[in-house]
This record gives sequence, structure tokens and C-alpha cells, in this order.
Amino acid sequence: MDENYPIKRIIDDHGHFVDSTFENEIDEKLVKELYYHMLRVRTFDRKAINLQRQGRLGTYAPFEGQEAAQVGSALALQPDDWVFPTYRDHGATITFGKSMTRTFLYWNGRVEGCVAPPDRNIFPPAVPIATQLPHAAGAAWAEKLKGTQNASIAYFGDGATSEGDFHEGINFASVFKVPVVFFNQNNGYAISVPIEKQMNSKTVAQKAVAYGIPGVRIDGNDCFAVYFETKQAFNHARAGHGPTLIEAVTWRKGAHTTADDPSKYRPETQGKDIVDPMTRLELFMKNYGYWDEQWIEEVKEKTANEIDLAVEEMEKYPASNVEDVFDHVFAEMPPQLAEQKESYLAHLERR
Amino acid sequence: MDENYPIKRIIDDHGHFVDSTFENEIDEKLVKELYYHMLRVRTFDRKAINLQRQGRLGTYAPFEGQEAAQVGSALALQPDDWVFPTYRDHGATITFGKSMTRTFLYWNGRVEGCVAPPDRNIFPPAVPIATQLPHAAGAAWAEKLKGTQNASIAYFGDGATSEGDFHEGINFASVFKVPVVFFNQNNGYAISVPIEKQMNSKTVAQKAVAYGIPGVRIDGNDCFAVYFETKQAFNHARAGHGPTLIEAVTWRKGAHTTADDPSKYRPETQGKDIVDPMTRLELFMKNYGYWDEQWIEEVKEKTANEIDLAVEEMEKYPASNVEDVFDHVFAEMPPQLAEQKESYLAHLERR
Amino acid sequence: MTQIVESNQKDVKTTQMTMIQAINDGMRVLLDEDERTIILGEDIGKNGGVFRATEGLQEQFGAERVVDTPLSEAGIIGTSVGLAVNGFKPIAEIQFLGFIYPAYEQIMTHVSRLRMRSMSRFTVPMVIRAPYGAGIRAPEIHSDSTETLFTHMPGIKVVCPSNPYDAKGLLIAAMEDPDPVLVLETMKNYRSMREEVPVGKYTVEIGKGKIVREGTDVTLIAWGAMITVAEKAAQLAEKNGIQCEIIDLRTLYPIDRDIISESVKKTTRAVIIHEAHHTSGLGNDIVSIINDTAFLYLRAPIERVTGFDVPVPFFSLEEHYLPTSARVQEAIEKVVHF
Amino acid sequence: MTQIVESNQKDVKTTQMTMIQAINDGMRVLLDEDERTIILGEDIGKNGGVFRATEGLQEQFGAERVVDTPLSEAGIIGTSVGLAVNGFKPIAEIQFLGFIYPAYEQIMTHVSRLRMRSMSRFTVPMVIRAPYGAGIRAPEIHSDSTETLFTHMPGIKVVCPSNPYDAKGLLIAAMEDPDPVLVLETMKNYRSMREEVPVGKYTVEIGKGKIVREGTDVTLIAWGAMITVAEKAAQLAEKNGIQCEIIDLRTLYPIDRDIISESVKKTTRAVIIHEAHHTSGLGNDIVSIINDTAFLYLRAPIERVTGFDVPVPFFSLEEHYLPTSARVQEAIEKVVHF
Ligand SMILES: Cc1ncc(C[n+]2csc(CCOP(=O)(O)OP(=O)(O)O)c2C)c(N)n1
Ligand SMILES: Cc1ncc(C[n+]2csc(CCOP(=O)(O)OP(=O)(O)O)c2C)c(N)n1
Ligand SMILES: [Mg+2]
Ligand SMILES: [Mg+2]
Repeated sequence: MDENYPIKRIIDDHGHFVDSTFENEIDEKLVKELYYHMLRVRTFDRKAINLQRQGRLGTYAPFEGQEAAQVGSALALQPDDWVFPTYRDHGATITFGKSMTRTFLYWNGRVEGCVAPPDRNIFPPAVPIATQLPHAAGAAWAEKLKGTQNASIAYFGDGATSEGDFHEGINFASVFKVPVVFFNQNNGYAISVPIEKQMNSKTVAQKAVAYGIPGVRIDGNDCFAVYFETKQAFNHARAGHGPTLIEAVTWRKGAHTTADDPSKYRPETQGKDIVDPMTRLELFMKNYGYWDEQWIEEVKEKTANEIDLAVEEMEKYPASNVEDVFDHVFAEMPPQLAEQKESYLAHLERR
Repeated sequence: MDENYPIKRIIDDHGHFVDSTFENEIDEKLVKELYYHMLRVRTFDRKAINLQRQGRLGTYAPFEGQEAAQVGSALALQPDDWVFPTYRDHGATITFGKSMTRTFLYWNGRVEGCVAPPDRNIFPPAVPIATQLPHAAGAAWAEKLKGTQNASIAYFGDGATSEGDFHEGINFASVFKVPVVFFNQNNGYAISVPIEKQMNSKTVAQKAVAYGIPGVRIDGNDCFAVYFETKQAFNHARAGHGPTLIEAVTWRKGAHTTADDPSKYRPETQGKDIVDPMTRLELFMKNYGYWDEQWIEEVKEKTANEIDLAVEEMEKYPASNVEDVFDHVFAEMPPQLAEQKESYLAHLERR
Repeated sequence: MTQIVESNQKDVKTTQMTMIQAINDGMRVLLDEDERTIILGEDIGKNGGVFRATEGLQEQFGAERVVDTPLSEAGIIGTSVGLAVNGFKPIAEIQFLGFIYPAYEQIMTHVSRLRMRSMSRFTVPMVIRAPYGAGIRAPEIHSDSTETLFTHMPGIKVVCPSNPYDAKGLLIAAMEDPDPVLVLETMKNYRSMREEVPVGKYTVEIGKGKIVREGTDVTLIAWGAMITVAEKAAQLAEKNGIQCEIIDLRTLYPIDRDIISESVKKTTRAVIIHEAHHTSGLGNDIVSIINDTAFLYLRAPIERVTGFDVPVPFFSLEEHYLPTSARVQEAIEKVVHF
Repeated sequence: MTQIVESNQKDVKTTQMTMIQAINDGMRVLLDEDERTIILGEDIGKNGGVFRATEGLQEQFGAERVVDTPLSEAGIIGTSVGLAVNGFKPIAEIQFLGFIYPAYEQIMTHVSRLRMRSMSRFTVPMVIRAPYGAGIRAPEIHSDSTETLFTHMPGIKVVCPSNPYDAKGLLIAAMEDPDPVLVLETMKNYRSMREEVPVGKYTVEIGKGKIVREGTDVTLIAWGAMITVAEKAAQLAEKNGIQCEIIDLRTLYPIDRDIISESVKKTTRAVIIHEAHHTSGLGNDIVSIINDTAFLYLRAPIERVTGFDVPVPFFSLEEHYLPTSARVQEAIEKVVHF
């Protein structure tokens, strides 16, 4: 079956074109945009790991290795689209417009970290695996009913494909032909469980057959493949043709989270042959004359400053407000809850 | 995609061979066995509807039109196999050895109706849709671990394919390569919802691709196709090659249950062109010299008597025992439950 | 029966309706007045629902607004979350409460928590309707009464009307509520009574119980199908000179503590009746409310008459599972003669 | 602290263990003594579980008996039902209690009801282990404490050890039980204490609470992580001359009513502490038990110190959600000075 789902690539491991379909659409603007965002989120990611090590952040889920998949797909979105991320997709959400400060806050156990800017429809990260797929279908359905051109994207991992909600969400989307892109990052592992223990199918993409929708398998470390295939899936969706399942084959370079020790379950050498998505883009830029040392230095500096500022903002952020424990359960607090709040605040006063 | 899943048939609508693969294995014994059981369960089914109309049975789920699918598959089982039916699969369970009396009792709201003979591993009918698929995988897994040649069969409908448990059950079975046959009866409707509103895929069989297992689409009204394809799937399973998904395309001739009125949601004419599975077998028997009027009369009489006896037994069955409300919750009753039982029995005494 | 009639509307046109008709009528009003209303469920379209709750609605409002879904409760609830967040007002029908469990994760982790998680940026104004309860000779699992699973879930309200008027009024109130509301509908009462129900729109306030019979000696607290049981028991008790007050709780979360507390302070005795299991049933919450608010008034231990701690039995035995007026009557005698 | 030591075994070899080690050791014993024992879960193999509960077990007993499953809780529980019915004794690990919801239907309609449905022909002797509770700075949903969802489910037992000794003993007892048992493990105590735990096999009886501190003035009833909170509060109260008795309930279904009733009859006052939400929390059941069995002894309304009726907040605020010894102390003062 997997022979029906060859991995689509636009550039190879050495940064050379292997597919020229989109060659004309690749220009300096796009290349720099991809590079800029990938560098930016990678720098964020590494900073977050450092902060966690220093005890300035809680347990953190890194995405290093998945930048091409996350940035490439996020850049394919329109501003009014809907994004349904997991806990590992802040590379995508930051690229789409979520604030870094808020993202740091999220990893410090701050609910404020879930809130995206008002002009971006970004759901809070889904922690219960695969539960966001039906939401993406529902939001897309609403857009269809409203008659807009907006669409949804649901991010999820290889492990998520085993949950019922994966199945039910895609089934609904396919039956109601709603504009949604199911974007799977197959990063090889669900915590410690390798993909061959997760599923008996050789690919995630082939699962699209179950729903009679297109399934596309792409090299998730090739930012161009990700960008253009996601864009195509969105075009398909916006044109009223319904959902697409994209499998972006990528690799989680680091631990599942900072609390995880991958050496317990995967060989040191595994994945070492995979060319890093940033390296691949750099090679491409050098091969095709996009490499601009000065611009890169500027971008690095700008990004570093931006992130430092975000760290500062995060650390200066007003302390958690105990009232938030009670205030966002209902629009209007039921009497018993109001009483609980009141009596707890009074208790705190007394202490 | 559906072109990959043509409907397999052995005999056509007129009872003529269209596939000779199994011709040598079709002998008088098999033909008569199929005929006998299909007649037997159809007679049971019609009797049950009559009893319901007379108020002698509760709401009943008829299976007329699905006899070939149920009998053909049940005859492919070995005595030590495990059967996981729904509420509509008593054609299969009766064929496999469940008592008719108990089956009637089931439809009279008697829990005794769930209990199969000790030498038959038949689960109680699964009422919550698709929940039995993981059970079938688990029981089959146990057989594999024990090193036996036994296998499971899970019966389920087209509607069931939309539930998460369908997906999770087959995924487990495929990953652990356990000996189970997932036997889908696509009877066109889930209550009032036609298959094209249930799924966007043209077939159920193609959903097997998602799990990297064989998917087979058969004419569920051709008892030979059902029998031999199910047998093959069992051989595959017993040989250690894992699960198969079979889609038996059939037709629910009657109502969803006796409480349902199909004229509300499906045109009178729909399905009228489908040749009844019994008629097809009869035509086959006539075409190929198996028709034996005398034997058929004997079988009809025998069956009618057997069913009358079962009705009698059901109606003479000892009244429901109120203690059963309490006695099968735990092996040993916790004190509070024992107290509830005691005080309720005392209350009944007082009245 | 001393039915205390609410009438916030005067001179309202009314018509005779059963509870199922009132629910159907309520949905028609909601579909009619707001085009964002969308109904999702299994068999609710042409078939009009297995209880005919949505009869005629698809015909009137089209298949885009009254939608037959695949057989998938998590799908129904999960997509409803997306629809609700994105501007629609879904009414999700779960065919029977016993089939809500596959959607439990969606309700528990999203329907009820999305407001909190997003600090009220994303809210889920939706209604989940679910027929519940035993006593109609339905197959297994169709008869569960597991309201506790939802009252123990911060972020969702739970209502449970016992009659046509409340059913329509609470359904409309639920849809006007900015937060998710689970509407539990007792199947036993779907067609068991008919009463005058206002034509058009009106609401019954969520969070308010109702005294449906006034009395001085003991307070009976019940909801849904158990109101009828309580009323019969009260009639029996009256023959022995015991005057029961009956509270129809109507909303199970947030519970109307005041109505309970005031009544028990007056009567000094209480019997709680529910068909859910005894252990962790909502009756325990009511015992606590009385403990918290009327401790010094209580003259006898509170009695609870409930479903037993057993799975709801197959229908040949279900009458033994359900509270009966005879059991309630004994409980009344017990608290009165403590 | 007046720890009352149980010793049904004399001269037993013991060794120092944390709770997580005791659980690991318990599973080793079970795998070792019965080859029908099989463990299923996410990340329990090479990784040894996210809390190391299954550390070393796959290495020792093989990947056929300690099985990494796909990420699918309904799959884990559903296949365990099939395994259990067909002769195996599964221990199913749910990575966190907050992720049990996708399996809720399987537990509610099959694990707990198959015995009833088959009149005891098919039984489901299995154990479900689930870490639960807040206070370890885990992400959202990882911190739920929703035992009520299982105590309100006839056909399954629920235990909740607070210490290494009970954790191992209850786990082994759960596996010996002919019926399904849910073992709730407080993550907060996984490594917070070490104590002497017998090497090899022993059991702690299901259904029996334990007095972990004797006192005369007020009974504190708690379980899991709340035992520590109760103990601190008792120490604070002692300074004010109040002697608290503490019951570690240990089993949440079936509850040990006698131990509660006897203690409250003695102390005449009770404070219940649990981290689950207030409404429909198990505290209400305990209030009812006291109402039913010690009504005339009670000198003050029972106080409950619980998690609030809000979703467990993100971890920066979780300490405000959880009962504290300060809140318990106030409740103690309140019942004593009523
Ligand atoms: C329903 C549910 N079960 C278990 C978990 C615990 N858990 C968190 S992440 C994870 C693995 C997810 O793997 P995958 O979907 O491949 O995404 P990745 O982490 O690789 O990005 C698990 C098991 C959870 N969050 N939700
Ligand atoms: C989880 C769940 N949801 C809803 C129902 C109500 N229900 C009973 S049968 C049925 C349709 C099933 O259709 P299908 O799977 O095609 O089987 P068929 O009845 O056609 O044999 C529905 C919706 C149920 N039993 N379980
Ligand atoms: Mg992964
Ligand atoms: Mg069907």
C-alpha cells in the first residue's frame, strides 16, 4: 500500500530541487520567510529548553526537527483560518501569530498562555490526544455554512491516529465535505512508542482511503513540500472539495518533553541520518543563491532580541490571579460557586 | 477506490455460478446445511415479529434479508471460536448454537436471554454500537497467547463503522496481529441513516487499508460467497496472519426494529430489486440438482415444531427472579448492596 | 394536586401538548427565531428522531439545519464544539443518555472546560438533549439515569424537566444560556401527560426548583419521572394524615439550595427520590445541602429512595429497580415516625 | 503521628520503598506468580511508564506480557475485557486518570456490566491503574480527581491507597478480586515517603478503611494525597487542644461505613477532605453515611473541605484548588465551636 503513498519532496537532503512543479513560485520572499520563521521558532524552542533547565519554566515539549512541518504549514494559512494545535505545535502557532510571551506563560502553567490574539483563531493546545480533530471539523463546517473561504487546520501526531476521535473527526469532515486540512506530523514516536507499534499500516496517509478523501505523504523536513502541499490542500478545501489528510514525515530530535529521557527507549543513533530541516533549507539557499550572510545575522539578532524580550515579559507578567480559578467557569457564576469563591478569598484574607 | 473492492460473488441473482473457485467444495451436505439454517432462522425471525405484534414479545430487531450473511459466516466457525454479536445477529448466534428459547427471552427483556450454552463462546449482544470490536480483538489475542487455533468473529453494521471503537478495535487487532474476523453487514441503513450519510467512502472494505489488513467486499446475499470468504479469513487468522475486514453487502428488508417505521425514511421501492438470499439459494438448488422437495418439507416441519417448542418454553419459563437484580453485580455482594437487597426483599414481603 | 402555576406571561396563547410535543415545539421556535440554531443527531432528519422529538423540523428548516449525523457521539459533540465556538448554536441530540459515554471525553475536557481554558475567549453555548431513564421496556443501556456524571463536571449546567411546560421553557432557557446545558428528558413522561403550553417563546429559569405540592410534615425532593412517584406517595401519605411538600428540582446543576433549605426548615423532614444509583447519586448532594443549611431543624435522618447500586436491569426486572410510591411511602412513614 | 500498623504477617522480610516502588514491586509479584497476568498501557515497556511504575518489568517478563499499546484508552480497556473473559488477568494502565474518559463507555457498559449481563457466565477480573490528582505541576487534564465517576458505577470497585504499604497490598488484593477494580494512585505520594514494605505477596483488604490517627474530638475522613493534609491539620489542631481522629478510607467503593460511623459516634463531629469537586464529590456520600448511621450523635453540621466546583486550574493556580491544612484547620474549628 505504501507504494501508493511515496514521500513527496521538492528539495532533497542536499538542498537540490528534485521536483520542479513549484519552482516558479519559489522566490526570495518565500525562501526568506520560511527561513526567518524556522530560525525564529527554533531559537524560541532552544531558549525554552534552557529556561526549563534553569527552573524558569515548567515541563516543556520541544519540537526541534519539526520546524519545516510546522512553519511550512502555518505559512500556508490565511489570517481568518482556524488552527487547532497540540502541545507541541507552538512552532506553528507562533508563526501564525500567537505571542511568544503567552507561549512561555503556557509552559509555566499559566492559563493566559492559551489565549491567542483576537485576530487569530487559534485554539488552546489540545492536551487530550486527538480531541481537536472534531473541533476542526466543526469550525470548518461553520465556515462552510457561512459561505466563507476560510478553513481549519488540525495538527496532530502519529500517536493520535490511534484514538477514536481521529477517526470520528475525519469521518464527519468527509461526510459533510467541510474545508479542513488534517495535518499529521509523523515524528516517529508517541512518547516512547514507535510508529510500528502504533499502527500496522505503513503510512498515515493511506488512512485517508477509509474516508474517501485525498491522502498525501510528504517529506515533513522539506519546508517547500510542506508549504506547497498544505497550500494545495487548502485550495482543495476552499474550493468546496472537502478535507485532505496530510502526513508530514518528520522526526522529533529531542525528548518528548523535558521530563522524558529518550535514551531509555530509542537508540542514540536513530534519526542521526535525517538531515535537519534548517540545514536542508540552508543548503538550498546556498545552492540557489539565496544565502545572504548579512540578512541572516540581522535576523538572528532580531530574533534573539525578540525572544529575550518575551522572556522578560513572561517573567514580569502579573502574578496569577486567584480569581481566575473561579471566574471562567460560567459567564455568570452560580450561587454555590460564588459562595465558594467568596469564602476562599475570605480565608486567604485571614491568613 | 471502490474499483479496488469489487463485490465478490460465487452465484448470481439467478442462482448460477459466476465464480468456480470453490465449485468443488460445494456439495450436497453444504448446500443443505446452508439451506436448513437459513430457513430455520428466517422462520424464527418471522415468528418473533408475529409474537411481538401479539404482545407476546417486546420490541424486536428483525434480520430478514441478512440470512445468507449471518448463516454463511456462522457456519464458517469452529466450535471453540468466539462470537461477538450485536442485537441483530441472532441469525448467526442461533446457527452457531445459541438456544432459540433464550433468544426469545432476550427480546422479552430477560437477562437469561444473554446466556449461551457452556460449550459456545457467544458474548451477550452488544447494544452500545461498535463496543464489541475491541472485545473480539482481546479474546482473539488471548487465543494467540495460549497458542490455540481459535479465532474471534465480531459482527457489526455499517453504522458501527463511524464509532471510535470500530477504529480502535481494528487497530489493536492489526498491531497485535490477532486472529479475528471483522464481519460487517452493510445492510444499507443505520436505523434511518443511509450509508452515504454515514461515510464518504464508497465501501466499508476499503477501510481495511487504514490498518494494513485485507479488506474483502462480498455479496452478502450469496451464502456461498459469505461462507467461503469468511472461511478464508479464518484460515488467514488461524495461520497467524492477523485480522481481515469483510464487508458483506446485504439489505435489511424490514424495519430497524418493530418500533421503527421505515416508510418514514426510505422509498417503498428501494431494495425491491434485490433478490432475496433464500430465493437465490433455492434457484441455485434447482439449477444444480440439489432441490429435494421432500427433504424441504421435512425441514420446514421440523423447524416449525422446534420454534413452537421454543415459544412454549419461553412462555413457560420461570418468572424473572427479583434477586437477579442484585446477584450478578459482584461475585460477592458488598455490604451496602446486600443491605439494599435485603431491605427491598423485606419491603416486597410487607406488600 | 396543588400545582402552583407560574405565569410570568399574562394572556398567553396556549395549546395542549405532551412533553415530546413541547420539546418539538421549543426546537421549532429556536430554529425559527435564530438562523444560527442547528440541530445534530442520529436519525433526527427524515425519521424525526426515535421519539419524534424532531418530527417535521428537517422538512421545515432543511437538511443543513437539522442534520442527520454519522453514528458517532464524540463526533456529534466534538463538531458541535467547533460549530458553537464559530458562531452557531448547536442542539446536539444523544439518542439515549446511555449512549453519551463515547462522547464523555469531549464533554468533560472540552464542552465544559473550553471557556476556562481560553479565559472566556472561546465559549461553547450549546445544548445537549438526552432522553433518560427506565420504565419504558427499552433494551439494555437505554435506561440509564446518570446525571451525577454531569453534575460533577464544572462548566456545564444540567436541567431535568418533568412536564411539558418546563420542558419547553427550560429548553429555550438552555439555548439562551451562554454556556453549555445538558437537558435530560425523562422518556417516561414524553407522552404520559398533556397540558396547556404557551405557543411561542418563553423560558423557565435555570437554577430554580418549584414547589409542586405544598405540605407541612415532610419534604419530598425529586425530579423527572420521579415527580409522579412522589405525587402518588404524597396522596397515599395524606390518607394517613401526613402532608407532604414536593419539590420538583428541575435544575440539577446548579441546584436551588434555597428552595430545599426553606422547605426542610418548615417540614423538618426530608425524603429524596431519584432513579439514579444510590451511591454517589445526587441524593447525597441534597443530604449535604440540608446538612449545611438546615442542620438544626432536622428531626429525623433524611431518607433516600433511589435506584439500587446495580446496573439498570433488563426490562423484565426494571420495575424492581425503580423507586415506587410504595417505597417512598415507607420512607415517609419512617421519617415521620422516627 | 499515631500510625497504627497492620501486621497480619509476622517476621515478614520488609524493605524500604516509595509508593511507586511498592507498586512496581506489586506488579512484579503478580507477573511472577501467575503467568496469566498481562500488563497493557502506553509507554509501559522499554520506557517503564511515565512514572516508572513498570520499570524493568518488560525486560524481566517480556514484551508479550508487558505490552506497549497504541495510544487508545478504549482500545486498552476494550481488549482487556476480551483478555480477561478469555482467561487472562490484565492490569491496564491509564497514563493519567484525566485520560480515562475515552474509555469511559467501555468501563461503564462492559467492564462493570458484563457479569450482570451474562449472569456471571463472563466475568472481568481486571485491574485498571490510574495516577490521579493535582499538585505536581503537570499540564492541564493530568490532574483530575474524578473518583465519583466510578463510585457511581455499579460493578466496579475503587481503591485509593495513600502510602507504599497499602499501595502494594491493595494492588495485589485488586488482582485477586474476581471483579474489576480501579486503583487510583495519588501522584503526589509516589515519591513523597518511604516506608518498610513486605517483600513478596500480601494483601490489604478491599472495603476496609484504617484509623491512621486516634482522637476524640473530631473525625477527619480523607484518602490519597489528602491524608497528609489531614495529618498536618490535625497537628495544628492539637496545638489548640483539639484531638482529631483520621480515617484513611483506602477503598472508595465499597466504602467502609462502619469505620466512619463508629468514629463519628465517638467524636460527634466530622470533617471530610477530598480533592475532587464539591458537587457530587464522594464527600456527599460520606455525609449521607453519617446521616444514616450516626444522626443522633452529631453535634455540628459536617464540614467538607474539597476541590472547588471548577475545572482543576492550570498549575500556576493549582495550589488554590487543592484543600490545604489551613482550610481543614478552619473547618475543624468550625465543627468544634459550632
Ligand atoms: C487521551 C490521552 N491519552 C494519553 C495522553 C498522554 N500523552 C501525551 S503526549 C502522548 C504521545 C502523543 O504522541 P503523538 O500523537 O505522536 O504526538 P507527539 O507527542 O509525538 O507530537 C501521550 C500518550 C494524552 N495526552 N491524552
Ligand atoms: C453508542 C450507540 N449510539 C446509538 C445507539 C442507538 N442505535 C441502536 S442501533 C443503531 C443503528 C445501528 O446501525 P448499524 O450499525 O448499521 O446496524 P444495523 O442496525 O443496521 O444492523 C443506533 C443508532 C446505540 N445502540 N449505541
Ligand atoms: Mg509522534
Ligand atoms: Mg446497518
